[in-house]
Amino acid sequence: MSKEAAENILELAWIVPLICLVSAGVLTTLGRKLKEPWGGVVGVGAVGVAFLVTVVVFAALLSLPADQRVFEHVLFEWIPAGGFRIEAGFLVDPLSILWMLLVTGVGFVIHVYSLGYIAGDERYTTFFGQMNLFVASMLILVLGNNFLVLFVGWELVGACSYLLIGFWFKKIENSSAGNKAFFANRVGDFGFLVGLMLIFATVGSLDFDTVFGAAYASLGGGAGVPIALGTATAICLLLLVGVTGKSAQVPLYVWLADAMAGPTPVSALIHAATMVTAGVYLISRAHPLFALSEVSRAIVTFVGIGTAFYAATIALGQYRVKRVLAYSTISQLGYMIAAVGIGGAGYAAGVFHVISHGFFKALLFLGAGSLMHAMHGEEDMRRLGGLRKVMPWTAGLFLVGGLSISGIIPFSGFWSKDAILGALYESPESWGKIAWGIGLAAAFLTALYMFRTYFLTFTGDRSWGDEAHPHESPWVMVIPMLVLAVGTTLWGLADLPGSQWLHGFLEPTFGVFGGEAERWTGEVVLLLTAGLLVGVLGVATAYAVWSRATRERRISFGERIPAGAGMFWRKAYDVDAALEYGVRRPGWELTGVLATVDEDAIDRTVMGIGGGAKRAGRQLARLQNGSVRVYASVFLGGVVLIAAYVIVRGGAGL
Amino acid sequence: MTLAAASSDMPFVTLLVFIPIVGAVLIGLLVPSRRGDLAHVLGVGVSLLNLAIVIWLLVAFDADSAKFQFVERSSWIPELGIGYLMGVDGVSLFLLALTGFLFPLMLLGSYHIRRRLKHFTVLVLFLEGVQMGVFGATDLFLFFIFWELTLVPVYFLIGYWGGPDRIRAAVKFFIFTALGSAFLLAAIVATGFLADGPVSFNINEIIKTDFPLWTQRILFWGFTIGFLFKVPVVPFHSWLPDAHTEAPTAGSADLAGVLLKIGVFGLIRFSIPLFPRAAVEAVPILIALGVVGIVYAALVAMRQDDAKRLIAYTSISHMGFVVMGLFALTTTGVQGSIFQMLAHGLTTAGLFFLVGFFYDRRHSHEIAAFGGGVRTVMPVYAGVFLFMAFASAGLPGLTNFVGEALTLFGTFVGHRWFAIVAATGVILAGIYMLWLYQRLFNGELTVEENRGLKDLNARELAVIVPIAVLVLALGIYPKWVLERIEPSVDRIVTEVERKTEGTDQEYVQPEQTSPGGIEVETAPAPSEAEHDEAEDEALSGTGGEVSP
Amino acid sequence: MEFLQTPPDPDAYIVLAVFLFSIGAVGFLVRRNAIVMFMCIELMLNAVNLSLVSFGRALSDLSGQILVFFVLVVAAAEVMVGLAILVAIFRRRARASADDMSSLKG
Amino acid sequence: MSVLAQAIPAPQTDYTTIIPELIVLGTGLLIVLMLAIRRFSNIGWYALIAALGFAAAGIVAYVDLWPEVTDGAATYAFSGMVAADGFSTFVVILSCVAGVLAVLLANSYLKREGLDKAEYFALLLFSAAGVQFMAMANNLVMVFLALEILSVCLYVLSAWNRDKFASQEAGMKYLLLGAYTSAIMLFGISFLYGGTGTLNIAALAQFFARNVLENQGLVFLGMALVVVGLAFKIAAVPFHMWAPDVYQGAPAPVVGYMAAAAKIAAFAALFRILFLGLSAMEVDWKPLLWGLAILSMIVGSLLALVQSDVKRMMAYSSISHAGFIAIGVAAASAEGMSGALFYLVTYTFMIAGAFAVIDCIGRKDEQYTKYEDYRGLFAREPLLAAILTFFLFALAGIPGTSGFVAKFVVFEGAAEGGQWALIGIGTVAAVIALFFYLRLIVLMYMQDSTERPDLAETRARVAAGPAVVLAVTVAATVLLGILPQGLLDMAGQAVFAL
Repeated sequence: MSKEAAENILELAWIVPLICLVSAGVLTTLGRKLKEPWGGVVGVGAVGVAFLVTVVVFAALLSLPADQRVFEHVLFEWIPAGGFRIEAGFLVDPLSILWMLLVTGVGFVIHVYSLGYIAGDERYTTFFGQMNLFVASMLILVLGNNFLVLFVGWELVGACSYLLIGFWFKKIENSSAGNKAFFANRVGDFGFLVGLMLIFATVGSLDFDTVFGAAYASLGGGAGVPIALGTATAICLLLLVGVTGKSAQVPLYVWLADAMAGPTPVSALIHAATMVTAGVYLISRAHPLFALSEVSRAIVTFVGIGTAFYAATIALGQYRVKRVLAYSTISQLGYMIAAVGIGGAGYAAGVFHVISHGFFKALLFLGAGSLMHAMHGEEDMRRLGGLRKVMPWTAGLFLVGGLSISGIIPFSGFWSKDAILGALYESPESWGKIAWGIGLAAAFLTALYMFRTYFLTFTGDRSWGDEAHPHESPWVMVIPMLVLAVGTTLWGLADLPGSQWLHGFLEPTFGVFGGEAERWTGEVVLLLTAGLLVGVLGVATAYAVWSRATRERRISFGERIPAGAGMFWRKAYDVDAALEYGVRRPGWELTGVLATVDEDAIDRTVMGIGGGAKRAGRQLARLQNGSVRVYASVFLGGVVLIAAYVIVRGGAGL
Repeated sequence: MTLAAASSDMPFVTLLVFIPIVGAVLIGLLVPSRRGDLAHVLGVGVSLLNLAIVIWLLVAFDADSAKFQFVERSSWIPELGIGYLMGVDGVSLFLLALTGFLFPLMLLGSYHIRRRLKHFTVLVLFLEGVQMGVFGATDLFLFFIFWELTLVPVYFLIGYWGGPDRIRAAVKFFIFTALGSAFLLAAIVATGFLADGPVSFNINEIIKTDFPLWTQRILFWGFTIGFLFKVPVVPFHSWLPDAHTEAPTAGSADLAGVLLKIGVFGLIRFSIPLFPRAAVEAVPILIALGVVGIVYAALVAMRQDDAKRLIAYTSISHMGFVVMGLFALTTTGVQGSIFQMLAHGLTTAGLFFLVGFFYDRRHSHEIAAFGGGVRTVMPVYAGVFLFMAFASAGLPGLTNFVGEALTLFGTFVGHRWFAIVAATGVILAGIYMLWLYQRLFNGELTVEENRGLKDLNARELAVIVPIAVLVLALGIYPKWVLERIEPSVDRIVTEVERKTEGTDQEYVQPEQTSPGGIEVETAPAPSEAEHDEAEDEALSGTGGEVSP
Repeated sequence: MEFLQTPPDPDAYIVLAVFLFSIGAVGFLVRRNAIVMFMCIELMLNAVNLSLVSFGRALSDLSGQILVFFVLVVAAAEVMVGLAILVAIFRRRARASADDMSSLKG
Repeated sequence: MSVLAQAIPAPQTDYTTIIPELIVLGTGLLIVLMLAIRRFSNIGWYALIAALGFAAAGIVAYVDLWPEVTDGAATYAFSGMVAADGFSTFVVILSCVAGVLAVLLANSYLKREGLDKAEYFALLLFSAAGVQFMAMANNLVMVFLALEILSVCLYVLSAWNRDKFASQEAGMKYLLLGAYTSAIMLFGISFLYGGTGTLNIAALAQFFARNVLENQGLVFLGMALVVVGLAFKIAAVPFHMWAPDVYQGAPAPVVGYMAAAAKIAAFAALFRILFLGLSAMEVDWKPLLWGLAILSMIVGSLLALVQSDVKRMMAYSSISHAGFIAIGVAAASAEGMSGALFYLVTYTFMIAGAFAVIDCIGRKDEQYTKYEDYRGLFAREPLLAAILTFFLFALAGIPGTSGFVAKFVVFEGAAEGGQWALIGIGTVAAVIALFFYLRLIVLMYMQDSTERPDLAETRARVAAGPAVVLAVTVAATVLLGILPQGLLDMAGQAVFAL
């Protein structure tokens, strides 16, 4: 299509979030009045239309020549305040269009899935309203053309995740899980906000092109005030704090496991596919800043790869399916953060893995969801097993997801994870190799825990009681899983070492920092086989240990590891206890002390003044005892006083 | 605009002040006390009329002029140099608007008052008129009269229609504010005299005097301490929680919505412009007070077991942002503090109305009275409460976020560590708000009496929905408000810069290092400042001089 | 007639007047009976008369003595009113001491 | 020639200067004569005559004397005994206004208490004459005489209620201490006379201009003792001990009048003696007044905090008000004095109004004057409670009332004279004052009188007289609060004419 046609299509990109916003508004305000099916239809329809428009925009973007695929358009001036001028505008470029596709695409699939999952819930329409609101805020996040609009989306998705985690608010645990998620996000947002303040203080604006112009200037090109190395590192680390909060990396990952309390489509959409990848988007969007300071890139990489390994160990010890998947998500996110941390080819590899993770993780979650749906909420592996025969489709699709995440050829998981490992290995920085080593170990653990889960739930003999009678989920739930399975198999082709289509597509965004495409060299083949080997090894050991798990062995194995360490490991290194004693309780004491201080200390001192005046009054009143002679003596006292004053003042000469 | 030109000489402020007062007097005299409801309806009518005039003022206000508009000037007590001077500028425009907007809702929201409804309406209307006067007055003496007069109606609102421990709260409120205004009175008298030329209380005259440093310090602190009682800043704040807990719904909504703003308005209108050098010197102390207020009040708020008292502490925390932004003395910061006042006025008044609705049903605003699970019984109420809770916690897309962001960004430029500590307020806000929400609404219904509660009726919605709409609108499109505030704020800050040039309190607004070629234009060119002088001459005019 | 010519030094008389005055003042405090208190006031007033006359004489000016007459008249008026009220009080309470007149206090 | 042989200069008796006083005295004598000849059964007539007398005097002073005096310097009459100038005419008019209010108030009180003897009005007239002469006195003799006329009348008025022991006691205490103080004041006058050789105040001023004193101590002591005498009259601390008991014991209408009249007279005399006579010694007497002002404001307010009787609380508040007025005088500047004059006018109206309400609420022989009797008053008598609240706010100095403008003007006077400390302490005292007025307001509005059934039986009857007084005083307090310019000009002219 012609250039102007593409231009005015791109100009309408802001319609995508608008559709979802409008439908969210309609659904939440109508709430209960809109009966069961219609709420869902509106919700799913809105996201569907949004997806179609995104595809059209994607096509328009593709039609533009490679180097002109960046389209920025300002809608209106949002905040005019002295030096602080913020416009509400959007930026469509390869990076953001990919995320839009992910959000609306996977989002649509999951919306269709939840038509079945949420059926019968009395807050049916509100659920879809909140899901649409989430999709809209995620789109605002990726479409924003300056850091503040991005921050708006950033916090709004946090709020939506709070709402959706606590969707079944009747159980208090769900609502406190929601609170925990929001608080952790807010801590992250605090770091992000301070980072933004630092950017504004040094650069004077929050627009991407101004800030990155300054970054390029510091690297020696272009006009603009160069940013000092120290400030740049500080900015990057503060952004990292925000990223760890949102993408559940090591320090602030505690909330993701509890977030499983929400309905499964929520976990699939928000806590697997889209929201948690916001951190990756932020780092890749702000890559010029990270390019400035090598120290911050190293820290990001090691935080990422460290989390990948650490979370994988926890996932191995979990018994509930969704918690395993939660920790697996944290681990996979670790990979992505490490990829965009290392930079160069890592950026493209990270994005590649984000989308492939979007496919297979959503697939796994939907699988878990249909499994729980069938077993009426039962998800403890020790009471499952042998479901393959009863739920063939779910088992098969779950297997596809498992294979993909474990990095078994030909699924996209293999290609994207190895692209990351490759980027880590080939990066010029010295510590790249170390990160690659950790990554490889984590890949082995990933395959191990993934197939432990598969074998314990789907093979071996039945260990669920006879009151449960599982059955295959309805088609409306299986078809979305099928679509995702197809997606995860085909998506691998997007960035095969030879063609590197995705790499090329992202070139306008990352430009010189993007690093060159990978070719089929000997070394690349070697790396690929190493990754495959590790994955196959993991699957084999899992098969050996858990495939023919009988009821007793299933339970006994768990306890064979020495009890103390076992419990500690099983309860995810007891981070919750640490939080309870390290943060919540001292906080409670501190606020208690302050409240009492406020209550009496300040209050009493202030009211004390009043009391003091009253006491003084009472003393003086005692002197007033009614006898004339006392009055006269006070009177005379006054006269004597004045006489003394006169003498002192008047001097001699009476 | 022709409308603006036509009404440029409309005595807006006098109208805004005296329509409610005259209305109050008429209702007080004519309507028999038995017919409380008639008085109430008339009251709502009068305040709606006032709202109409406020809207007309908003439309007629010339957005890009930094000087006082709709100036009214007549001599009142020339003997003492006191003139009846009224004027509206960017700073006071939206505070007048906020007052005009909140009062009809307050009257509408206090439908349940049974005891002496007529006197209640009369007092509320009188309070509205007086508070309009505070924002409109540009003569120190006139300002002080309206400032003190706000004391009496609120005292009776809390004392007569309040909760169980209302007397102590009312007396405490009265004494705190009176103590504050004692400082203020002494400072006003002294300023009037020490200003050059004949004795005059017209701020356009006084602003021309460059007081010697020590005098400036004393006068500045006289004014500021008086205002800090009202803001309230932490050490002087212990009257607010009691006043809020005991005040009736309308009283709390006014206290939070408008009364707290008088203190800060005084700081912007009098303390900073009149004594710039002392203000610049006091900046670190006052920003520290603001930041302490943010963190301290947020922490104490978590331990409150009365919903209203908790919200009172949150408003102290929000006002901490306002004070911090104001004394950052950057255009962004001051503009942010004014916008935050507007936002805080809306959200906190909204929250108090909501708690008031529950109080109408259960006659208690203890968190235990909610007991959790109310969401199952009153979903709409819970939804609106959540919307307001998120607004108060500073969720982007709603007004508070814009206010807080501006104050934080404005302060960070000059005082990094203060802004960072203040930013923790964002976390604390999220925590206490959502924790309150959980204790009130989530989980199972534990308190039996709540089972039969009816959801919000039409009247209650008519009160809360306008606020919610404004909270959303101002969050998405604050430009209309910000661009009207900017010129006046810019003038104040550049005035401070101009007057502190060459003194050891030399102050230049910490500019963001402007990237590359783009020259970030903040301060208007100096030539325009001279042009202002000529303009001021016309403004000060008569009304101030004392005939010897 | 010469003693009339040279105005004598008034100091001696003034000192006497001060003594008389302080006796009266202290007497007023010490004595309990109302009538004695009136006598003390009279004593103080006469001390004043003495000082007035002596100053008048020293300054050879008549206005001092004129004031003395007014003082005498006023003193009489005061005592008369005082005794009238005292009689009214006496009719109600048998004793006339100053101390039982202390019902108003605090 | 010997002293005796000197020709006695004939005094120029220019009666036109003291016409208002003559009218007042004449009416008083008229009433006394009428009582001697034939007693009317209803004392209303006498009240009418007294009121007409006051009104006539006031109008004559305003119409005839005021324009004449305010343009030129003071005109002396009776060989320097009396000086008719703007200042004195202002006080004359004010005393007439106070007189009219007192008469209106007293009429219903006397009927209700069964003390309807018309001598009350005669005494009122004579005491007003005392006040007027005090303001006009240009000679220390005149000051002493006027003071005694005023005081003796007030002693008798205080003891007016025969069958209430408290009134007797109040009168007796007031008399004893009053006499004691007048003796001290006389002693001071004698020293002044001894030191300066003259009793004429105008002459005093010239005396200091002519020669520097070597035995300055004598004059200084004399001045101090005179100040003590006048300080007693305005009940400034430490000479205030009599005030609470007398205010509590004496009948309410008397107290309403006395609180104003005594202060007007004493401050007029203080101003004339110190500001006009001894202005050369300003540096000496200023600290004295400072001390009196500060002590009165602080001690007065503190004591008022702990009172349980409304009249006693009013007494201490009046001591505190005396302190505020003293600030004006202590400023030793024309603005200060005009501020003090303005304060006196507003105070007269406020205190008259307040005591009118207290008298109505007190009912038969003033049984309900305790704080507890004011419980839940708003529920029982909303109008009376509202008016009393208005006066309490006015006394506390809440803006919109004349009390606030008065305090503001006095502070401005002090600011003119540069006494910042006085303003500081003044504002603190004002806050304490707020607190003790508030205690009463809290009782009236926010407490209920369920456990006091006796309060509810008798409704407080507001007779015609007090109703007029209330109307006039409320109107005056509001008007002077909002449009004080007129009165401020008069006060300014009164002082600047000197």
